[in-house]
Amino acid sequence: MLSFVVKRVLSAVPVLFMVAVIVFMVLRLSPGDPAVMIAGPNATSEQLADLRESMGLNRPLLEQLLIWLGDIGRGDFGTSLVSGKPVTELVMDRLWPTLALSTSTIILAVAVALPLGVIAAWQQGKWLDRLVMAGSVVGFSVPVFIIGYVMILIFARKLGWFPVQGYKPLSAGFGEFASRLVLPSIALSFPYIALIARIVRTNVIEVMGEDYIRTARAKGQTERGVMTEHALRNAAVPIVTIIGVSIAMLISGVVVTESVFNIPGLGRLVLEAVLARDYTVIQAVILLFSTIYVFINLSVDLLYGLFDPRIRY
Amino acid sequence: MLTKSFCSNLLKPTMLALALGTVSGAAVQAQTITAVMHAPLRAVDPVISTAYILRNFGYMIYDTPLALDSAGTPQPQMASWEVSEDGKTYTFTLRDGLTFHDGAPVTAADVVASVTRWSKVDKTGQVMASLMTEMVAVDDKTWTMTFGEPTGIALIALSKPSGLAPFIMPASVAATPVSEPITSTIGSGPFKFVEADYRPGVSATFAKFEEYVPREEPSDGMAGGKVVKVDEVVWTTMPDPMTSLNALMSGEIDFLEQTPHDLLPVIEGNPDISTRQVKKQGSQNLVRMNHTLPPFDNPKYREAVLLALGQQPMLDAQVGAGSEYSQACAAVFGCGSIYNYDYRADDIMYAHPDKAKAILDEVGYDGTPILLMHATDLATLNPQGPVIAAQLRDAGFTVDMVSMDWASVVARRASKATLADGGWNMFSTTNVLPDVANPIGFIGVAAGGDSAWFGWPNVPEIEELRMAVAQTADVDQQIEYAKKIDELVIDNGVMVPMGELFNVNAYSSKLTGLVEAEAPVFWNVEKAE
Amino acid sequence: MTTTPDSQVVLSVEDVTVDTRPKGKKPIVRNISFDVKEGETVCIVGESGSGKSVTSMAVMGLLPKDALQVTGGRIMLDGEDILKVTPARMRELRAASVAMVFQEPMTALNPVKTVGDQIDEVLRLHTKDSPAERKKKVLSMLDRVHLPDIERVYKSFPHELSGGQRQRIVIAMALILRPRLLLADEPTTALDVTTQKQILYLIKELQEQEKTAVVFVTHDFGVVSEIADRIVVMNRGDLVETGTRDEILTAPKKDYTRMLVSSVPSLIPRREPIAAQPKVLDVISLQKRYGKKGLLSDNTVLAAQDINFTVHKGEITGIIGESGSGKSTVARCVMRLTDPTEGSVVVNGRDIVPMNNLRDVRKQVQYIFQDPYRSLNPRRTIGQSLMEGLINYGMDEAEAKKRVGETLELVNMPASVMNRYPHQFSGGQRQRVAIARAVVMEPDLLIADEAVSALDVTVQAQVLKLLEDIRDNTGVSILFITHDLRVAAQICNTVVVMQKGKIVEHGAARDILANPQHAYTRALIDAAPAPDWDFQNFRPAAAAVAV
Amino acid sequence: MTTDSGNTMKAEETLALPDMEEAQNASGLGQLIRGILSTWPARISAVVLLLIILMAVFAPYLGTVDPVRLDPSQRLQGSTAAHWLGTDSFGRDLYSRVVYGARISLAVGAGTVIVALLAGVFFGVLTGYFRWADIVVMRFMDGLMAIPGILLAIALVAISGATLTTVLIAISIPEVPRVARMVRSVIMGVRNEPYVEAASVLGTSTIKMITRHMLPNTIAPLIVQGTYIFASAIMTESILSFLGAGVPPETPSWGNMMADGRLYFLVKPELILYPGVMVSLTVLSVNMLGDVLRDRLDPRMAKRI
Repeated sequence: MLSFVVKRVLSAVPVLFMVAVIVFMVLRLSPGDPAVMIAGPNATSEQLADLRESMGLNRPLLEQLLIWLGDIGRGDFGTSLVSGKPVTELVMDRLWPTLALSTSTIILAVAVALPLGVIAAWQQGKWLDRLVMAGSVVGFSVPVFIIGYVMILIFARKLGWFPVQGYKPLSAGFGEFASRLVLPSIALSFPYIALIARIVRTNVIEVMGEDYIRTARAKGQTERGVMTEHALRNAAVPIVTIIGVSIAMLISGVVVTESVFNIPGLGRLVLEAVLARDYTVIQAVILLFSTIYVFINLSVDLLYGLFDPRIRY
Repeated sequence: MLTKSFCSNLLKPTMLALALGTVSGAAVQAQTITAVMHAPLRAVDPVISTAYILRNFGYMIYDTPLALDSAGTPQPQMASWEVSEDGKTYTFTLRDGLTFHDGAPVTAADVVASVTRWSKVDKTGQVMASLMTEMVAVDDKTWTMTFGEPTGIALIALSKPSGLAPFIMPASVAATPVSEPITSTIGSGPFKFVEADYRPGVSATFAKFEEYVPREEPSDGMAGGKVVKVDEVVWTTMPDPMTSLNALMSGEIDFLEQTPHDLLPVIEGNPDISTRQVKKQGSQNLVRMNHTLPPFDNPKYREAVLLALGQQPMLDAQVGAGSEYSQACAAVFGCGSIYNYDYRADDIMYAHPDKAKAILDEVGYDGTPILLMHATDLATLNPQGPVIAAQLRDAGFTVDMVSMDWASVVARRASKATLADGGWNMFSTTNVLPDVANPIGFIGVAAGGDSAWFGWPNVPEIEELRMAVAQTADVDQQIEYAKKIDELVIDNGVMVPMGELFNVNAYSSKLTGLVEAEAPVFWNVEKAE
Repeated sequence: MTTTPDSQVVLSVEDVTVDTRPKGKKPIVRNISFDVKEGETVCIVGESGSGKSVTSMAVMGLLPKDALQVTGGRIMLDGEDILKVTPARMRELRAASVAMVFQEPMTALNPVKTVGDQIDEVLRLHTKDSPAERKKKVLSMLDRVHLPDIERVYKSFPHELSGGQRQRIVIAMALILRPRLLLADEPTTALDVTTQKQILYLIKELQEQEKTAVVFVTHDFGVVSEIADRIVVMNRGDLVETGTRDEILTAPKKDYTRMLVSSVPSLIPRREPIAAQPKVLDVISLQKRYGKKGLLSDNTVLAAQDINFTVHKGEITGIIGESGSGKSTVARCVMRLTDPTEGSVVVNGRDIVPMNNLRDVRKQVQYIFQDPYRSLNPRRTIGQSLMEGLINYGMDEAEAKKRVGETLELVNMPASVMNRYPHQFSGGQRQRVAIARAVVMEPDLLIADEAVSALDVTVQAQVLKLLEDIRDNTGVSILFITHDLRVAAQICNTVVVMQKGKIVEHGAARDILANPQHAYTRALIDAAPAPDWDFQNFRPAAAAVAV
Repeated sequence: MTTDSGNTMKAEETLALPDMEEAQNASGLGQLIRGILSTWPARISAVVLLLIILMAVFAPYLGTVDPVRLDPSQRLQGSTAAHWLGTDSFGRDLYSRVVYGARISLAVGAGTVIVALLAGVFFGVLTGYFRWADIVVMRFMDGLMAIPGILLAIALVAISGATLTTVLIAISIPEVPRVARMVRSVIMGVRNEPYVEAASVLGTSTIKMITRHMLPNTIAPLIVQGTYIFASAIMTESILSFLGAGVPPETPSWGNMMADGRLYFLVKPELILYPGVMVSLTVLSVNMLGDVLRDRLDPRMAKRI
């Protein structure tokens, strides 16, 4: 098990190296540079040249790449080209809102999708199943920002139940913290509820066709017992997989949701950094996301073992 | 402070209260103004960057030597002045009680260092420096500026309200070369920067600087006493204007610097929300052509563009058809400035596709596409491209409109290469009116070829006239020169003015005493309980 | 026999009809009636599609609800009509009164729960015993099904046990509540012969202890002849005939039963070695090692070693072994579908192991795969599949078509089937097509890898006959890979017996099957069901030898 | 019933052979389509999709005007005789933009599917069939997959400028590794299928082996995955537009219109509503068809999404 984890962590290194190189090249080949963004709209050419010089942007690309990779190797992500703040500090500051939003979204999505999927599987082919499945397709088909606007309009403006926007850290009190996460989490969770519910349904249906389910029935097990004691745990592996995939996919929704609900998270940080060509920040955030992705995959693999004793590391 | 903590404790009972709709950020923090600014604060050097958010930032934590009153006349702010008989030497004296946020007194040496650094970057400052023979700190309170001949430039420069304003910082900070952004936030302004709460790109907090000694005169434009009447001001930004408006309506924020004009109907008639139009914070649209590349190296084509374009459609697209928040204006230096001028007003303000076509026929335009850069990510610039393209097409131009983010426009407009190598023919942008109303400092009229702003027009007469403006202290004479510049700019197609639009602040009706100035400032503002 | 004429009837199936839902043209099981007494074993025998499994599932009340339903008749279990009881009562009856053992021990157990827990579940559901009592009962049951190291087994997951052990678990689970009736649906089909024998004994043993009535569903007459008291023969949903074991095996009344019984291969070798002919295949010191050697660890598996044998022209050589014996590896090496690690494979005098371009060899050696459902590309017509090889070797299309048509007729298929797709054919027909595909290449050597194992006995008999006919007509040599000694006895001139990657015995079929020298061969022969019955002639084997 | 040369067959086998009529239909596209259209939701989806396609094709003949033609003096109007659905913030005809928007959005969807599938099949075959390519290419694909797609797309659009082509490619690239993985797993799965080995026994060349015996197995999963990519491309396009990295603002795509209209959500919600409804309808019907296709073609695929 430990050697498996070590092996997987090591195998993440080339992947992350690949990510680093791809991101670096994509950024440096793009027009625009942070110097012009810092100097503002009316800066002159000489000003720009001076700024670039001081920021190290006029060195050869390969040299810049190697310097950057070397710095990362030492755990130094540099300073933001725009704000001059250490990138690590910026990222850590923005990490918590995103983490809070993602976690609450996934918890919500799983909590809703799991029973929905099970019910749909149970009622396979009946109207309840069709309703859940039709609803899930709708969940895929409405852009998240529209869901967000409608939720703000109804629950924040008309009913006044929740604040319109913003983020308060947990230290500001649980109520302050949670009330601002409710609407964004619901808005963001729609497609994932749809996705996870479908996968749950499909896999439960598939498992229900297995021989050991027949065995359980032959033992005189009740339908509920068949579902809870036999079907769910066997359907867990693909469900855990899809939850992992959902977490990885969450980022695109996070960028939008953070904009709509004005949550100062990583999605906005990276979006603003792209518009300002703040290379060090973009690179660090994408690398962070990729690392998270790799480690989610690793945790999913480890979870497999928890649910399925056949899988050993 | 007792009230504050008492309220917050009272309101803590969490979810239930929230669910019952008692969410009210305003009540909790009575002495805080939460303002949504037009852009996030990400850097802190207001001298090397012309980004307007940094100018606004400068006015929070720094002070300026002189300041313009609401009529546009320079007045003493940190210092008062005397002019020598010959008009060549200015002697400035700092008023008493000025201290930096770290407790050190403000000295003349700090001012000299700050002005020196600023004048390396700012256009007006550069002109001033070129005319100045000497600037010295005489003692802790006094410095002098000596010029080769009589000029009013010192007062214009040291009271420059916008673009890059001459903010005064400690001499040690001002010693930083201009190629290097400063990181210090020690000023002597009415607010001090709360470094601990600064979250680049998200929010910035300014606390009242208790040791600040305001002038005794009442507040008037940027001049007069900067009396701070709240405990702190928090700046945030919201990427989505819909969200900021909703937040204002639900009382989560107090002040919205730029209200999308199309959304004004939503808050009109809402007693909790006030709006005001600030003409001094308005902007001028302009179209810029690249004088170094065909076809706009040919003045005939530039003339055709001038005739082809009309102002009203662009203003309509930006702020709404027939909106009171815009104004067609032919004057290069803005209709609200003392340099207002109606030279060729009809040609500039209205589209004349037929006249333009006639010119194109005359020069034998072959339909080579014009590369127009269009910035999509800024709300005021986004509508410009399509309107320009449509009008040019009506006049017979072939337009290749390339949409990109502002960062790409900024990068590409610096390129003097051919189209194939990443060059360009045309772009459009806006400048705030205070920057425009300045024949010396307005980058849009500079025409010194390679040293000019992007587009690189080369009209030596304009450069001579701009220098002449700087070299005289006589306002009438300056206006005279400015009108000549206006004519030359239009006739040579240095830039095409595309009308003015005015900014609307929307704010909680609890706020009173907002100052009407070139930048949104937060002194003198009171917040009712 | 443990039954006496006055033994109580446990199960009485009366005129049961099962139909699809919604109703099809014809019910899929029609008017089946039979009784099972306590202590009696009734075998339901039939080929695939006969309805034998559906019948057993109907008794268990486990027909898939949305697809099948009982539309007529009664199923009386100890006087109670289980078609009329409530679902709750049915759940009570299951395990307590009627239990079931399924075909696939690999899938019948929940892979994510320990087997102890799964047996315990039966007790949890049907008794009020304390956990300690339950555990004691489970352990004693594990002991009764002769599992070793029962404490360890109790905590094991199904994948940690062998197939035979798993089937013992399933039996333990079924019998722990001492049900009146045990339904066993092909419980030994997926097992090796030696394991099969043990499981059959186990069921018999437990049945005798408890006087359980057993319904044993199977397609294998060998098994039937070993355990049945009475036999129910089914065909395509109809009950053909019932009778005692001896009645059915020696004097079947119906033609179908006769055909079914006579198709069953028996262990009596029928073929003599052929006269001296040139060698077509010579395998010399063949070795195959799977996996790579690591720096420190050796994770490799030696699948075959020291393999030496020859196949002569016109000879049918059988390679016999249980699963994992390496027989398929050898076949694949001969075909170069797998590259041997060491040794030579000499085909018509040329060693093909070092060859890079296999085109010439491929034409000389052809392969018939085990699974006729997977060895034909489902998206290509029979004609396209059969012509592919000829066209690859440069034949023009018209000529290829003609040749394929002729070959199809050789395997008793009309040439017109060329335009059809594989899914339109039954398994036996597909295997004929697969044989035609190999034969059309006019190879010198055919490799038949378990080519008849997936087929019903009647079809199996036909395909075996076809292979022999082809051999006789074309003189091709056949390397015949099988796990089934009875099949090998039908067709092979010589046999090679393999165990754990090595050849243990090698020689004329007649000698080896009648007079095995090696202990393993003897064990195989002993384990084979009904070694002493000559099915083709409806008599004990001893009679055959006498002829 | 077969009569020709049937005499060579045994009687019971002649019975078992299906008749020829059925044989012709069994594998045809017709049967698949009929199968798909056997349920009501699928029928409705097919009709909706067909209508949207027709709308895209015949856009100029549906009473539309030039969708790019602007007139700011007429902006943000309600329904009038001249502008059936009113006008947007540039005074462009909303109805025409919605109708022409079908072209762009369908093009984005179809284009992404084509690019992603072609590239995905290429890399999938490369890595699935040729061992040597597997390690190198798959590492790269892993790296690509680890980068959040939307961020990569934003960066790519920022680099190359907002054109329809760049947006299309930017949306396609993150899909490629997923398709490649799927194709690779299918190829690796069938590599040991007996009929593939049978073909190799018959001396079939590599190219034929891939095209005839392996690739056809990927068609069903590719069709299904294609429908999901199609739907998600349309959604991603709208998200990119929302974030300011979409197709050029002049171009009437639904995503673009929604992004432009979001400012007016409180004053003129139709600006979002009309394109939003179109996006939802399209995505909904494509997903619905995808589901039915999946059930028809390969029930096991549900697991792979």
